[in-house]
Order: sequence, then C-alpha cells, then structure tokens
Amino acid sequence: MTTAGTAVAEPPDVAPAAPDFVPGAPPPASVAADIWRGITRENPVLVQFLGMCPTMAVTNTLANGVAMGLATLFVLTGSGLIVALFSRYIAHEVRITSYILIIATFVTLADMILAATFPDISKALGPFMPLIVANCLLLGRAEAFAAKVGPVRAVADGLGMGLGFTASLSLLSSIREILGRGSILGHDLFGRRFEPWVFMAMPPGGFFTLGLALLGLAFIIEVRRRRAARAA
Amino acid sequence: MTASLVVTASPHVRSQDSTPVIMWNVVGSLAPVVAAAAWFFGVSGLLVIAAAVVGAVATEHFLGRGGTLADGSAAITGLLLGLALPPGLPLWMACLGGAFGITFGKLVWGGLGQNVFNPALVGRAFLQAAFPVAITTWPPVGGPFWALKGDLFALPFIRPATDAITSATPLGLLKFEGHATRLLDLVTGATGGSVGETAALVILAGGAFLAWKRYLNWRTPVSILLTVAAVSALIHLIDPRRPDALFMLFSGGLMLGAVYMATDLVTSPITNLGRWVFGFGIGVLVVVIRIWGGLPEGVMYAILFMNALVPFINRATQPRVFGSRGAKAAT
Amino acid sequence: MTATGFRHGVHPPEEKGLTSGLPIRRMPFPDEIVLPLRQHAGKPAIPCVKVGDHVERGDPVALADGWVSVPIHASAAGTVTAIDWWPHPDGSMAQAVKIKVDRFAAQVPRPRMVPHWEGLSTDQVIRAVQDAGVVGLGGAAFPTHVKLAPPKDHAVHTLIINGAECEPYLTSDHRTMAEHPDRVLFGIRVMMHCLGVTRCVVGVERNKPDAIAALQGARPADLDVTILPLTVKYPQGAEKMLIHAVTGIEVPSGQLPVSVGVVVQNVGSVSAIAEVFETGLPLIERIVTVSGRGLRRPANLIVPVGTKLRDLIGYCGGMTDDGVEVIIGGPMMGQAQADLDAPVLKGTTGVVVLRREETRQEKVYPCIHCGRCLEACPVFLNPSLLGDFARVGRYEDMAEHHLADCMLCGSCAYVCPSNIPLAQFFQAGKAALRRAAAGAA
Amino acid sequence: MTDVAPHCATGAAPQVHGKSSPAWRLLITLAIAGALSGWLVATVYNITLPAVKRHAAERLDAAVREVLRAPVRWDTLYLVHDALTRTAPAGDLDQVPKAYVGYDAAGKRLGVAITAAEPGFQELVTLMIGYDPGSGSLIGFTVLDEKETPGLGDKIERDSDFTHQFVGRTPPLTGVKGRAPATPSEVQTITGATISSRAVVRIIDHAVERWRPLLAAWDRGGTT
Amino acid sequence: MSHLAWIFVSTLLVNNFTLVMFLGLCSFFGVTAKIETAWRLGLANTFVLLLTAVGAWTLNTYVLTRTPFLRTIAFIVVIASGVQVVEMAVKKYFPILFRQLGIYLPLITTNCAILGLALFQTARHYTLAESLVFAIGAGLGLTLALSLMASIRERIEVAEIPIIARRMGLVLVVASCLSMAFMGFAGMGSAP
Ligand SMILES: Cc1cc2nc3c(=O)[nH]c(=O)nc-3n(C[C@H](O)[C@H](O)[C@H](O)COP(=O)(O)O)c2cc1C
Ligand SMILES: Cc1cc2nc3c(=O)[nH]c(=O)nc-3n(C[C@H](O)[C@H](O)[C@H](O)COP(=O)(O)O)c2cc1C
Ligand SMILES: Cc1cc2nc3c(=O)[nH]c(=O)nc-3n(C[C@H](O)[C@H](O)[C@H](O)COP(=O)(O)O)c2cc1C
Ligand SMILES: Cc1cc2nc3c(=O)[nH]c(=O)nc-3n(C[C@H](O)[C@H](O)[C@H](O)CO)c2cc1C
Ligand code: SF4
Ligand code: SF4
Ligand code: SF4
Ligand code: SF4
Ligand code: FES
Repeated sequence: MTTAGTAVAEPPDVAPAAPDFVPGAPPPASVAADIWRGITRENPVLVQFLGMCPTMAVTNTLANGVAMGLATLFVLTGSGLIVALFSRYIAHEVRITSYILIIATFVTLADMILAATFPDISKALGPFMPLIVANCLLLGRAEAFAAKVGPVRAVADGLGMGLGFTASLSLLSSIREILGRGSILGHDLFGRRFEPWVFMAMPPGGFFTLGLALLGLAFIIEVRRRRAARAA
Repeated sequence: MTASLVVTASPHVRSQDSTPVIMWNVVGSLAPVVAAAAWFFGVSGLLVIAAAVVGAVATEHFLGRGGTLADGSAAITGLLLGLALPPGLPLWMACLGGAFGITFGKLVWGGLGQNVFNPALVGRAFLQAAFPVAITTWPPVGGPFWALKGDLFALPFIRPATDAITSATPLGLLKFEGHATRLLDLVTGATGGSVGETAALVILAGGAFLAWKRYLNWRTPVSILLTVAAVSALIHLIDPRRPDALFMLFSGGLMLGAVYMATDLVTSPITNLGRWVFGFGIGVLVVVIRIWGGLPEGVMYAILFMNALVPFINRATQPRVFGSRGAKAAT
Repeated sequence: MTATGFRHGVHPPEEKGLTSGLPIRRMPFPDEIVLPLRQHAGKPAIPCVKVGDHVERGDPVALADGWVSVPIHASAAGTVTAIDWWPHPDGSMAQAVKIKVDRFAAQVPRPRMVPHWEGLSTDQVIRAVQDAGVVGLGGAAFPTHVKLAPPKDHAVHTLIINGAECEPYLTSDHRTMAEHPDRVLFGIRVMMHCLGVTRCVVGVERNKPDAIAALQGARPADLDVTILPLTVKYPQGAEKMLIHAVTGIEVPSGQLPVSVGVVVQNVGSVSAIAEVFETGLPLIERIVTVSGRGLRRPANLIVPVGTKLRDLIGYCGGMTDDGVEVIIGGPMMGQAQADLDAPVLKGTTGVVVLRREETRQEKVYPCIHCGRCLEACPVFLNPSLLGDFARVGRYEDMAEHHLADCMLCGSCAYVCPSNIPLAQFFQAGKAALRRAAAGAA
Repeated sequence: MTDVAPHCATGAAPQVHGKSSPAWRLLITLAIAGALSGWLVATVYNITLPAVKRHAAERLDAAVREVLRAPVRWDTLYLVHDALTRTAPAGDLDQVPKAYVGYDAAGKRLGVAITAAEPGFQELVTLMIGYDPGSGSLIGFTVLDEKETPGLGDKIERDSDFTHQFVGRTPPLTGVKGRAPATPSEVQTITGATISSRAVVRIIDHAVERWRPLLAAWDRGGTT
Repeated sequence: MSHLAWIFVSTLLVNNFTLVMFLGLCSFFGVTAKIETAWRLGLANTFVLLLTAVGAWTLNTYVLTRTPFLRTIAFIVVIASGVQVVEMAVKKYFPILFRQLGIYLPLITTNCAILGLALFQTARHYTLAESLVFAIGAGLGLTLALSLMASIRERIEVAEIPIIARRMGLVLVVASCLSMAFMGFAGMGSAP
C-alpha cells in the first residue's frame, strides 16, 4: 500500500478500495535514501498513521516505547529480508497468508527473546508484544515494498521504517513519562516535590500527546509554507 | 439620496437577541453564584474563579481568531470552570485548566459554536485526570473571609502542601464513609464541595432567570433533574440504603451542571425532542456513576459523554418536514 | 368554521399602524412611466409598439408570449420614448418600454365594451383575464388566468382568498378589503364561476377587524363564502401555511395547491379581476402601501404600474434625513433597492423605507446551535445545518436536507441571534442547484 | 490522510487478479513455510525456555519471601477439588490455586502465602497475601499485578506507609478514610486512591475467608 | 456485581477496547468519516470477535496445550483463514447481510482488536462463557466508539477548523476527549 502519496488526502468516507497488486516496483533509490525516507517523509506514525495501537498503548514510559520500537524494527527487517528473498517462490494466492506467517514467526521470536532477556519490560508490554503481528505497518511493507525489491533494499526499508517507528515512539513516550511520572527511563527527574500530570500517563494522554505532536508538525510545515510563499 | 442607499439581504428586520447579549446575560446571571461562592469559601473561592477566568480569557485572546472576547463565551467558560473547582486548588492549576479547556475544548475545533464538548468541562476533566488528588481535596466550608484555604499559591509543577484540615463532599462521605449529610445543609450549601456547586438555590434562581429570558432552553435542566429524581427515587425504593431523590438532587455538581453546563447551546442538541433525550441520558448516567461507579461524582463525565452523543441525537431527532407526510419526501 | 393555524413562525413588530387607518388615495400621474417586459412569473411579454408611437391609457404595449405570460398595458397616455435596458426592482437590468406621459392628456381610456361575464364561457372569461394582464398581486405575480384553468385531472373544491397580509408595514390588501368589500366579493363570484367551486374561504389576520367586518357585511346570500379570522403570525400568508390554517391540509412538498384541490388567490388579484369585469380596464394600476419611519408621509396609494420609486417617494414627502434603505415588498421578504429609478411593478405590494438604526447590523457570529431557527421555520427544516452546508458550498447536501421546501420566508434569519443571513444563503443555494441542473440538462 | 493505509494489506487478500497457480503448489508453499517457521520458533522456544522459567520462578520466590518474611524453605500446596494436596495435579498448573507454606530454619511454619485477584479501580488487582493460620493474622502482602492509575492507584504497591499497616492485622479489615486507624482491624486508605485501597482490603478479606477453612482442614490432616 | 456482568461492563465502558485499551485504532481513525460505515464496521467486528473468541478458546484448550509458543502464529493464521471461510459462507447464504457487513470482513481479519481479544482472553485464562461475554463487550464497545467518532467527524466537517488541526490533529483531540468522557466509568462495579 503506497500510502506516502495519499498522506495528504482527506479521510475517505468508506473503507478504501483494494489497492491493485500489479507488481510495480518502487522507484530505485540509494540505501541511505531508503532508510532516511522511513524516518522522515514516510514516517510510519507521524505521517502514515500505521500501527496506531502499539503506538498508543505502550508509550506511557520510554522503556516500553523503545522496546516496542526495537522489536518492531527487528520484525520489519527480518520479515522484509525473508519476503524479499522468497517472494518469487511464493504462489500469488497464498502470498498474504505466507507473509502473515513469516511476520508472526519473527514476532514470536522477538517476544520470546524479550521475555528471556528483559522480563519486566516483557511483562509491562504484555499482549501488545505479540500484537505487533496485527500492526498494519508490517504487512503493508512486506506487500508493498519488500516483495518487489531485492533483499538489500528490503532490509534498508525495514531499518528506515523501524527507526522511524522507534523514533516516534521514543518521542511520544518520553513526553508522556516526563510529564506523567516526572521520570525518564524510571529515573526520577525532579525529586519528590514534583506534581506529575497523571493525565499524561492515562489513555486520554496517549491520544492527546500524539495529537500535540501532529499539531506541532503541522505548525512547522505551515510556517515553512508561509515562508516559502513569502519568498516566492 | 441614491448615493447613500443601504442595500442588505432580506429579512430586513431582526429580533432583539444577539449572541453577545445572550452570553453576557449568562455571565450576569452567574454573579449571584459567585457571590455565594465568596460567602461560603471567602477570598479563596474568588481567587480560584479569577484564575480560571484569566486562563480562559487570556488563551482566547492570544490563540483565538482575535476580537472574539467581546462575545463573552470565553468568560463564561472561565467562570463555570472556576465554579466547578475545589476552593483550595492551586491557582496555577485553575489557570491551566482554563487554558486547556479553551485551547482543546474550543479553539482547535474552530472557536465559538464549533465545539462538540463543553470547554469548561474539558478543562475540568483534564484537571481531574492530571491532578486527581489536588482536585478532590476539599477544604472545609466557612471560616474567616480572608483565610487562604489549601495551598493556593503553590508553584507550577510543585506538589501542593496537603492541607491539614480537609473535609469531604457529601458524595465522598456517602460513598466512602456511608454517612449521609443533612438535607438542610445541602440546600443551604453549608457543605464541602466545589466553589460554586454548593449554592443550589442561587443556581436555580439564575437558571430560572435565563429560562424566562429564553437564553437557555428549560427542557434540558428539567429533564435532567426529573430523571435524576425519578431514577434515584426508584433505586431508593428498591434498596433504602441508597440515597433518596432529594439528596441526589442537591448534592455534588448536579445543579450547576444541569442549569449551566448541560444547557450550553453549542454542545447540547438543537431540537427540543433531542434536548429531552439528552437530559434523560445525563440524568441516568449521573445516578449510575454516583451509585455504581468508582468516582463519587459523575455530573461532569455524564455531560461530556452525552456531548459526544449530540451530533447523533441531532440526526435522529430531525423534525418531519412540512408536507412530507405520506412519505412524499422532496428532493 | 375555525382556523387550525400552522406551527412555528415568528412575530415581527407589525408596524401597520402607520398606514392601516389611511384611506386609499390616487397618486397623480408622473412625468414618465417605465414598463419592464418582465413583471410576471413565466415568459416576458413581447413589445408591440415602436419608439415614437403614441399610446392611450390602457393600450397594450407588449403582448403575452404563450400561455404562462400576460400582456402589459400603458398605465398612462403618452409617447413611447425608448424600449431599452432599465433597472429592475430585482436588482438586474431588464428590457422596458419607457413612456413620456402626456401632461395635458385627459388620461381616459379608449371606450371599450365591458365583457358580461355571465354570458361568457369559462374559456372566454379566462381569455379576458389574460388579455387584461392580471397577475397575482400577492407578491409572486403568477399569471392569474393559469390558476383559473387548473389541470383537468385535479378537482378543485375550495377557493382560498389570501387576505393574511402577514408582512409588517403592508396594508394594501387590508384597505382593499375594508373599502371595497363588494368588489372583492364580485371578483370571488367570477372566480368561483370559472373554477366551478362551491366553497370559498377568505383568510384574514385578526389584526384587521374592520376588513373582517366589512367583508362579513357584504357577503351575498347566494354564495358560500366564509370570512375566516386568522392568528397574527408570520408567514400566515404563505400559500401552504394559509391552506393548512384554513383547511388543515398539508400540501405535499414539491406539489402545487391544486394537487389537494385548492386554489389560492390574493385579495388584490381578486379585486383586479373584478375591475376587469366592472370597468373593462386591464391591470394598469395597483394599490401600494408606501410606509416606514424613513418616509415623511406614509400612505396607501393607487399607483400607475411603472411609476418610478423616486416619484412615488417624492410624492410621499420624500425620505427623512436618516431614511437609508428602500425596500420593495415587505421587510421580511422584500428586496432592498440600490436605484430609485426602478419602477413599481404589478406585483409590488408595498414600498418601505427604513431608518439607519432599523437596518440590520453586519456583524455575523458563528452559529451557536441555539435552535431558534428550527423553532421558527414553518416548514420544519434545519436552517442551522443548511446554513453550515451553504457556508462550505455543499449544495447537494442542502438539497438532500430539503432545501427545495424552503420558501425563503426569512423567519429563521429573523430570529437568529448570530445574525446569520440564512435566507440569503438558501437563495444562493437554490440558484447554485438550478445552475447545476441546467448544466446537467 | 493515511487512514487509507491500514485497510489494504489484508483487505485485498481474496479478490486478487493475476496468474493462478495449481493447488499443489499453494499447499507446498504453505507447508514449507509453516514447517520452517514452526521449527524455528520451537528451537528458539527451547533455547529461551530456561531463562523464562527462571524469571518466573525468581518472581514467585521473591514474592513469597517478601510476604512470609524470608522463609528458609517453602513448599507448594495445590487445591484440587476443594482440598489441599502436596502432589501436583496433571495438566496446566498455572490455573490451579496454590498455597505456599513457608518454614524458618527451625522448620517452624512461618505462614502461608496465597494469591487472589479482584477488580480494582481500573482492572483486576492480583495480590500475594502472607497469612498465619495459627494466629489468624496477616504477615504482609505484595502486589503481583495491577493496572491502576500511575501515581495514584499504584500507590497500593509503592506506598510503604500503606502496605506496612497490614502487618499483624487480623482480618476482616475495614478501610477508614482521612483518619488514623482506631482498632487493630482498621487500615487507613490512601488519599486519592480510596477505591484501590479498599479493593486491597476486600481482596485480602475474601482470600482469608476462602482459605482459612481449607488450611484448617489441611492442618487437621496432619501438619508438618 | 456478578463476574460475567463485570467482564461485560468493564470491556464495554471501563476498559473500552478502543478508547482505553487502544485496540482497533486503525479502523477508529480510518473508517469513521461516515456514520453508516462506522457502525456497520463495528457490527462486522463484533461478529468476527465472537468467532475469534470461540476459535481461540478451542485452540487453547484442545490444540495448543503442549505448544503455547505457537499461539500467536496459530491465532493469526486461523483467524485470517477462518474469517475468509465465513466470508464465503455469508456471501453464499446471506447475500443481504453480506452486502451490509461483508465488505468489511477482509479489513478486519488482522485488525489488532481481533488478535488482541484472542491474546487477552488467553492471558486471563477465560472460560468459554467468559470469552463470549468478553467478545460481545469488546465488539459493542468498538461499535460505540466508532459510531461516536463518526458522528462527531460528520459534524466537524462543516466547522472552520484551524489549518494546523485540519488533517489528523483535531481527530486525535476528539479521541482524547472521548477517552476522557469514558473515564467517568472507571471503577464501575468495584465501588465500595
Ligand atoms: C458541574 C460540576 C460537575 C462536576 N462533575 C464532577 C465529576 O464528573 N466527577 C467528579 O469527580 N467531580 C465532579 N465535580 C466535583 C464534584 O461535584 C464533587 O465536588 C467531587 O466530585 C467530589 O469528589 P471526591 O468525592 O472524589 O472527593 C463536579 C462539580 C461541578 C460543579
Ligand atoms: C413567506 C410568504 C408569505 C406570504 N404571505 C402572503 C400574504 O400575506 N398575502 C398574500 O396574498 N400572499 C402571500 N404570499 C404569496 C402567497 O404564497 C401566494 O403566492 C399568493 O397568495 C397567491 O395569490 P396570488 O397569486 O393572487 O398572489 C406569501 C408567500 C410567501 C412565500
Ligand atoms: C483520573 C483519575 C484517576 C483515578 N485513579 C484512581 C485510582 O487509581 N485508584 C483509586 O482508588 N481512585 C482513583 N481515582 C478516584 C478519585 O481519586 C476519587 O476521588 C478518590 O478515590 C476518592 O478518594 P479520596 O476522597 O481519598 O480522594 C481516580 C480519579 C481520577 C479522576
Ligand atoms: C446557557 C449557556 C450555557 C453555557 N454553558 C457553558 C459551559 O458550561 N461551559 C462553557 O465552556 N461555555 C458555556 N457557555 C458559553 C459558550 O456557549 C461555550 O463556550 C461554547 O461551547 C463555545 O463554543 C454557555 C453559554 C450559554 C448561553
Ligand atoms: S409580502 Fe408576502 S408575506 Fe407578505 S404580505 Fe405580501 S404576501 Fe404576505
Ligand atoms: S427561510 Fe426557508 S428555512 Fe428559513 S424559515 Fe423560511 S422556510 Fe424555513
Ligand atoms: S438561530 Fe442562528 S444561531 Fe441559532 S441555531 Fe439557527 S443558525 Fe444557529
Ligand atoms: S491491520 Fe488490517 S485492519 Fe488493522 S489497519 Fe491494517 S489493514 Fe486495517
Ligand atoms: S495497529 Fe491496531 S488496528 Fe492497526
């Protein structure tokens, strides 16, 4: 699903039509460009609005956010690589199923590894860890990108998207942890006299923080546009 | 004379009421409530209200389209927010609440008239979620006028020093101590609670005035109060340990909410039938939250929840177009 | 019988006291007459005179172009000086026949035979009415003869005479009923004859007791005519509201009164018909209420059609120093004039001059969803929502929400505390939809 | 905007145009993919399993030690058809209710640790409760799982003033608001978290109520 | 309050799947521009959630007892294929229903609300009855949230929204306010 283009379209009033799967490989680009794109112009969270659920659910502390981000990065890269390698052997009809299978495999791996290495974080993320499977971002990239390019670019894209995802999650979760608990990565920042904004640590705070980020982004873009307009 | 002719669209005559007139009348009708607040909570009450108003009005002025202060709606938002806050609340919180309410309850929606949620309550809900303890700490009513209750002047981001002597609201007492307050105290407002919520009778008077001037639609408060009375009476009948109707009516923020907040024209249904439905919904939710919910009071959440339903209610209660009987819809 | 009335509506200050007591007087002929060819609903008339021609009072200057059209007659003797573009009261420019009035002419029409209506067949009566150029004087100016010949498949059972005159200031219908009840009833007789109906109801708002009394007194024994007092409420005179008030019938939206067996005619139209069969004169003059606090000497005048507003207002003592807005029709639905050269038309019910402080202030606030417009709209629309759609140009949505049923009565805009020009929005919306439809066709 | 994005990927899985392949090929593909992933996952599972098990054990151990005041050893009793037994029943153990009996160096029983869960302010609150059947008083409790409001409800595990009050108290307890406890069966609730505090009290009372007879029965059936 | 009732209220309001648990946000933000679409999608979701509850419970009790590590994979694959089978069945036997809800089924298959239900009910060891109540509560909660969001978005379509809030900014503020409104139900059923 080539969403970057539609990133500016107004919300559709019905479920969007099925995109066509005519294999049209994305325009060639350097590895660096592939990575950079994912972090900035096609940022999965702030621009493409993918994987909202994990974004919201686990960004109440920075540790959770980063963990989720890195796990997703791992899955993206891994599944991207495998898909890129084998897509040409996978029959068209069972394409999606196979992708889901591949992704689910990597997610399970990530889940188990996290549980073995960082039990507390794993406990905190709970079911949201395996939920990465459902994150549209992965299937989207596998379908729209990895399947149509070579392994190198697939991995690069996975890295880019993953880093972009991690960056956004880190941003949101640090805002929420600092304001909501007065701490960062669990380290107390302002001492006991600080009055935390419980709001930030709660569900409305999740939506609110992302909203704030989007407003800020839009504001910057708008200012830039105005400047450009004045220059022209 | 042709030169100086004025040409406007028809109709060329208009009724007297204008939006600012309505708004400022509401502000005026709140004056007695503010006075009552001063009477019960002294200067502390006034300071909290002032802080909320400053927060709301300043935000409207600096972030708004400009020149919108004159319509008076921002002032109402600030006033009502202040009236729904506890007397000892640190002033910076009250101010922040006002700013939040106006910014995210009104301005991002496009300003006056466009918002779906009641800005004052958005501000209050934010405060309650952000500082649940501070906003449920209730200094006792009465005391010398100049006495500063709570930790009014706590610095931003600093935890307010918790006041040694705190009271509890009738609802808090009922829910957590299972102890009911005397009805007389409830009616006269001699109880703990938010700055402006305790003076039930004064609020009713203000509402009656506005209803008489047709600045607020009487259906909303009437249907809220009737529903609360009916439902709680029924529950009281089934289980006498539950509070009776009168207690329900005169405790907590119900009066202020029903008369001034549910009636916000912008955030309540536009059809009369819709207003009955809206009020009924609020009434039921208030009783349900107060009796079975975790929180002692639910007026604010009840109103916010029904605000969310308003667009839907409006859709569902459109009047039948003249001549469309017999299913002969015009297109 | 009693009036069932209609729901919603508004109560603007009546202001009729300014002229309701003043007897109808005849206005002297102006120096110049301007007769636009488009004065009625339907096709404009076709000129039948040339520049330089001399015309007597009552001579046709333009002929009907088809069935839904009427001829236009000279309202004064004189010379045709031009057939050219001229300011039209609707704000546009329109083709008009300009006549230099002959100062010393006797202004008596050519002798003509007065048609004896009993002798005539329905078709002949209808023809006579069309030839006399009679149109609805209630504002719509719809050719009356068309209404007299309803489609065969609809049986008309009731004729309703619209004497509501619900607009503030206007008293022309009021005076007509009070001073010439027998003429009104004669017109009714003729109409009932042509329509073949046995029942007629004259709806008059209660604020005109003298008119009601006069009509009651003049009621002939052999006709089933009821004079029905109506509550004073705007827009009582709106066709569909009036029908509902009188008969309790709701005219299905998108349909004509005939579809429920009713025909509505305005009092003025009726007396115009009467004149045709009393004097043989075509419709060349009408009764106009000239009123408002911006005017020095308000009056009810018999005005030759084609008289320029400038002359009319001048005859009424001119405008006061703070009189700034001149409206043709009533203040609720009437049109403000930018150019006082615009002439009085057959459909001009009144001319109202407002003082500066009476005009609308421009400041518009956002809709605060107070719902007053919903409570005002007599056809139960949601003007607030329609207004929102209009503001963002979503005309199809407006159509979907029954814009077609809006009759632009302005009740919603009258009550709107935010001063939103709703009626104007809806007019624009209707226009846009019409254009779109035309484009599609 | 990219609201479009989400609903596509899977959205189009069925109605796909394009060259169709013979069924056997599809099956083969899936089979191979499935086998591979299954094998991979199984392997990693077996590698990580010990670590995961260890963590779980550590968590349990820490909890038991905390609520039973550092017993030198403790053994597990399983609740099978309303009776306690030392032999673990077959099947998945983590649904089976358990009691952990702790002993000090002298082999004297310190008390029993039991787990219980009930709704708190937001979600289920799961506690491990240390209880001395002999004296019928509490040894302490710790929160195993809780989703209460951070900085408010979660004080039931962070606020030591609150947790320490329970030591030595005899259920049934009552939570009092805003004043010091008067009787040994009273505990003071946390301001701003009355509901969570009362949830803790409720859970402890119910748990003790439920386990007291069972443990008594077990004791009669020969204590060690 | 009885246990099942608590599960229902808790999932529907207190821990509303979308507004508090953050599940199915894709649909919440993506398919809520028109109200009809929204509640249809909600109902379709409820339907699939019920299937999932049964499926996941069966898998847990009979299939995956020895191989818990295959859960995620099994869930996702079984749900995805199961839904497709159901889709064909509905299409064949209830064409009307299919026209109403069918088109949304594919969109939902791997929506995290669905997988989330399976995972949560597993983590909480729900019995079949509990799972079903859980699924209904979740589905109705989803439908409620979607419909509310949609009706609000239909209204703000005609509002003069500041440019920087036009795209998604305001929608998230709306979500935040909705979520705040739902906080009133917190502690429901756990009251002293
Ligand atoms: C109009 C209005 C609405 C209110 N709504 C709420 C509410 O929804 N929830 C709430 O906790 N307090 C609300 N308050 C404050 C309550 O009336 C009451 O003072 C407070 O809830 C008691 O809180 P506590 O018992 O938790 O200490 C409101 C006050 C007013 C004036
Ligand atoms: C809002 C509105 C108010 C009207 N009020 C009157 C009225 O008071 N008197 C009247 O004669 N016609 C009134 N009309 C015009 C009537 O609807 C109708 O066109 C007219 O009475 C038909 O008679 P006519 O063709 O003889 O004019 C009104 C129309 C509208 C849209
Ligand atoms: C956002 C928010 C979160 C809350 N979280 C909790 C909580 O986690 N646990 C709890 O017992 N009460 C919680 N409450 C309930 C209120 O704090 C309630 O007023 C309080 O429990 C009453 O006890 P108090 O009178 O001691 O403040 C919360 C209230 C709000 C508004
Ligand atoms: C009767 C009435 C009640 C109002 N109540 C409120 C209120 O509760 N909260 C608020 O922020 N504004 C209130 N307003 C002001 C205004 O309507 C509100 O700020 C709008 O929501 C702003 O768009 C009220 C206005 C009126 C006329
Ligand atoms: S203008 Fe329209 S409303 Fe009015 S008096 Fe004439 S017809 Fe009646
Ligand atoms: S103008 Fe149209 S919308 Fe407004 S009141 Fe009259 S009919 Fe209703
Ligand atoms: S009257 Fe004006 S402000 Fe009130 S609802 Fe109608 S349009 Fe909105
Ligand atoms: S995962 Fe499926 S349902 Fe969720 S958004 Fe992506 S495509 Fe839509
Ligand atoms: S990430 Fe939850 S629905 Fe897409």
